[in-house]
Amino acid sequence: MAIAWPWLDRLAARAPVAIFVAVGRDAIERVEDLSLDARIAWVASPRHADVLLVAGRVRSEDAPALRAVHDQIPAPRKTLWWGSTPFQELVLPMVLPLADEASLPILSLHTRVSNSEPDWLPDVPPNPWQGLGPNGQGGKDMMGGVPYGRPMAMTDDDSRDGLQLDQTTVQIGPFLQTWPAGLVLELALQGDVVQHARVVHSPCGPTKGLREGVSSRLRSAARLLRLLELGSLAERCLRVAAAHDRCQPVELAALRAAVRRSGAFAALPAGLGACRLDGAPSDIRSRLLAWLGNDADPSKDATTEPKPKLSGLLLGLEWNEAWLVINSFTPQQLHGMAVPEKAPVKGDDNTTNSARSAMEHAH
Amino acid sequence: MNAATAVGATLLLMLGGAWLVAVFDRIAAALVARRPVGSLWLGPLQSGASLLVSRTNQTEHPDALNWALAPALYLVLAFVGVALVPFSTSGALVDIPAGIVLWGAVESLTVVAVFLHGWSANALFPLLGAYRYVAVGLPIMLVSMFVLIAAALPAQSLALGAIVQSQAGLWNVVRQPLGLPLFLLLGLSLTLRGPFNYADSADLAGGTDAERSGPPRAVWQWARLSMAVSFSAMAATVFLGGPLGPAWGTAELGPLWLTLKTAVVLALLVAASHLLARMPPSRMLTLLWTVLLPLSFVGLVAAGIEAAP
Amino acid sequence: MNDLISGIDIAFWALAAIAVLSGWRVFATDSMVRASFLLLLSFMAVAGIMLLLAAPYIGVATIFMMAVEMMVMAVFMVMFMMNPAGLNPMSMVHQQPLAIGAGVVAFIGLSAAVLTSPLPDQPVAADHRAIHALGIEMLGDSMLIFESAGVALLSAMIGSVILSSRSGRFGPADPGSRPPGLCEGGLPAGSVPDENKNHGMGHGMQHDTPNAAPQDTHGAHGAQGS
Amino acid sequence: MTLQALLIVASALIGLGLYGVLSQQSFVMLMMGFELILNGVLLMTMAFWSFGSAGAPKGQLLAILVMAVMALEMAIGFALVTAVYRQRQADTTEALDTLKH
Repeated sequence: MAIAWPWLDRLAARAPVAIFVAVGRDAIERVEDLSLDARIAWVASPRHADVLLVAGRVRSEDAPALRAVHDQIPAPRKTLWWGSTPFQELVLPMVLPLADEASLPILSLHTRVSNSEPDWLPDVPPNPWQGLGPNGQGGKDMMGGVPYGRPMAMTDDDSRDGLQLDQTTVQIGPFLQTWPAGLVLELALQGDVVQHARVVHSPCGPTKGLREGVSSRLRSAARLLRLLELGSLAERCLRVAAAHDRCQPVELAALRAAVRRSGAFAALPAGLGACRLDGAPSDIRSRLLAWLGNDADPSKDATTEPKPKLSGLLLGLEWNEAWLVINSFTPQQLHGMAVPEKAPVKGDDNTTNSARSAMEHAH
Repeated sequence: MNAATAVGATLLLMLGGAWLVAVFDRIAAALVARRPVGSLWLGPLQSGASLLVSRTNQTEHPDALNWALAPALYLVLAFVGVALVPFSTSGALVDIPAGIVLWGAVESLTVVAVFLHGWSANALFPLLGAYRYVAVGLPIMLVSMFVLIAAALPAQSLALGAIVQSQAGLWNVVRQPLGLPLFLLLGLSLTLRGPFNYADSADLAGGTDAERSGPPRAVWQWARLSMAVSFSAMAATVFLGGPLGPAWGTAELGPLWLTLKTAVVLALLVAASHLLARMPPSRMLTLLWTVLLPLSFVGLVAAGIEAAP
Repeated sequence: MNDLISGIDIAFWALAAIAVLSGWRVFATDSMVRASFLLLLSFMAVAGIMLLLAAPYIGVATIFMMAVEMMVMAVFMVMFMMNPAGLNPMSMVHQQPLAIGAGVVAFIGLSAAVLTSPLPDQPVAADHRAIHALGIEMLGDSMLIFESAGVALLSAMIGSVILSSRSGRFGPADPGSRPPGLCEGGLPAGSVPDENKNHGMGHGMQHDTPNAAPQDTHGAHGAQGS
Repeated sequence: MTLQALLIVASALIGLGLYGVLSQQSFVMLMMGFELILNGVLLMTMAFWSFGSAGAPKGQLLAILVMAVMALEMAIGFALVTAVYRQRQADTTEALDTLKH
């Protein structure tokens, strides 16, 4: 359903183009610079987008997720491949090298009157359920099956106060707005508390030799600020970073003061995401402060100290805290922390929870 | 004033007010981000139009009734709130003797509406947003109840008209300095904004709104903006003397004063939502139960002592 | 005047129908969230009737309180029910004939009493200041009653925190409050949850692991004696 | 809208609630039954207040006490459910049969 009045269409055509970005390898900074364009709105959910932008090379293991994301964009949808290789079966895909500016092609894609792109996947539920089971809703007995396409949540141990409530296991990633590109996590959630975490795919690693400069640290700070619902301040961070990239002088003290005034440091619980990083203890506050700092690039050589495991840092955190912790590391730091872990012993399809919990308790 | 014109005026006010909130939002975002404002006056209309012309979508097996009705319920609650506000010293659209309690009911039903919006989608992110919102939305509502009871004390009445009259000498914002700041926190929560945006937030890809597109999303966003108008009008009534103006004005100017005061509260609300960081939910709950709720008690006791004959 | 009366009558019967029908659907729907909000609908219809009865404060306060209560109720339902959304339809009732009989007898008995007994007829005056009178009463003659209700609520709050929290005076409450074993190191007396990490047992239900016994729709509820 | 009609509607709510209390296995659903009974009681109270007492304020006070009872029932009820669940992961009345044996 949509409303079709000519004057409404004309008005709508002048709104910023909503893009959902599937970020691949080495593309996040290009995307962040693109998002500063007033004619373009980078949205968090594919449901809110008009155009899918595939930025940077996408690994083959992320292709199914990319297809699913594409099909979630409401019609009429368009796709722009920006520094990425289109799927083979596509007819006349719009391709652009990552070095080119993407804003004008996106605007032209959006205004071009043509039919919507067809689905890339058959429109079937991820878990077939229709007509299955005794009640035709995919359920099995009382607690089993995938009723209405969602796996039934099962009770499991709780790490906080011992109340054994339902847990649901979900995979998060690889294409989300404020999320390391390519990272796929499997989380067992009880309410919104992470009870178990496992890295399924590690993030698309940064290119070798890329040093953490002022610009990339400011961009990391911007991601964290966006998660603190400080979208406008995050945009300011990105603008400063972009100015620094253009070799303009930037004043970090004012930015730091603005972040401090917003209460961002007070909002972050002390000791959240605490671990030893590059030979020194750090937590989320100290990392944010360091990102906004004026000091020269530490540019340490990779220390021999083993990096902390991301999945270990997430246990027992609430969703928001977990997401903050994930974004409190730069892509360079995250690279060695999030290595894929083996799936726990696979039992029957709904016994994985208990098997996993037994394993976690073992170590 | 007959009923039809009153309803029409309310509708216009809600459309205009929602537009004004969106304009404020753009100004605040541009100021904080240190960039030019861009398309200021037409921008909200363009964004709204682009929502209206896009296609609706369907999630897999949603709770169809609530999926369809939740945005409308939120919008209706915003309208009820505005209908309770006395526009002039002569009365409101809905003038009942327990007006401030009915506003409390609007607050609590808003929590229900947001929960149903997230729950009915049958998807992970909206559901998480819905639960988180309930956990934070209920205690902040308790805080606002104590604040409102304190404001009703000097009036010795639960009717909003009487509360306005009781501020003829001194506005409640001066008499009860804790009231308006605490009430503004409730406004942030009711409208899912900034430091209290636990429902439709960035870490949930849009939260309860993540699976919406098309005209229903336009209604949901309009309802959020309308609720901001409704809340601000209520805050202006309870703490800033509503339609009361300076001594040289006449009673006919009442709606004008109310509108101006509402705009001031709106600006405060928008500024707070762009300037303040949001805490993780557990930290916010600790703050609510151990600091803000006792603070509202203190405010209530102080108001009681002040109002004692 | 006649029109006005019939308007109120129509509103009353409509609200009464909503109250009773949604009250019945509470026990007929599978989804716990739907059940709580149907009960909320029933309360709101009754609150509407109270508004018609010229009791604005009680009516509006009912809406206010019940919206909060039912919201909390919905969250608890989802927490504790084994099948909160009614995803796999199942019967969660017992002693059905007795319950239906009791319900019908209660309704008929009360209705008969209503229809046969002489009812008072002293309607409240149209200009009665109900809220003012209530306030004077609560903080005047009946202050002791009102304050007792407050104290009772306070003690209920404290009691419920003690009952539901894990940390007891001497450490976590859950292991300490298990009954002692029947023999040295043996299984505790009474029924306990399955200890072999098969936490599908939660909610007193077994899910089908390869080695679990076939589903017994009745006996599985209690999680007894495994 | 007569007193008789109001009382009969309230009786229907009480009957439905009683059915729920006796028939539901789940604790939480059982509490829903109690709430529905109290709903009927609340309606009866206000009906008598409105038609039978010429607006005596004690009628309204009784209604407020009924609401307080509802809140008490919810608080204690949920606390008990949580305590039982902590012990046995059970949420049905049948699970509490220790005294039977």
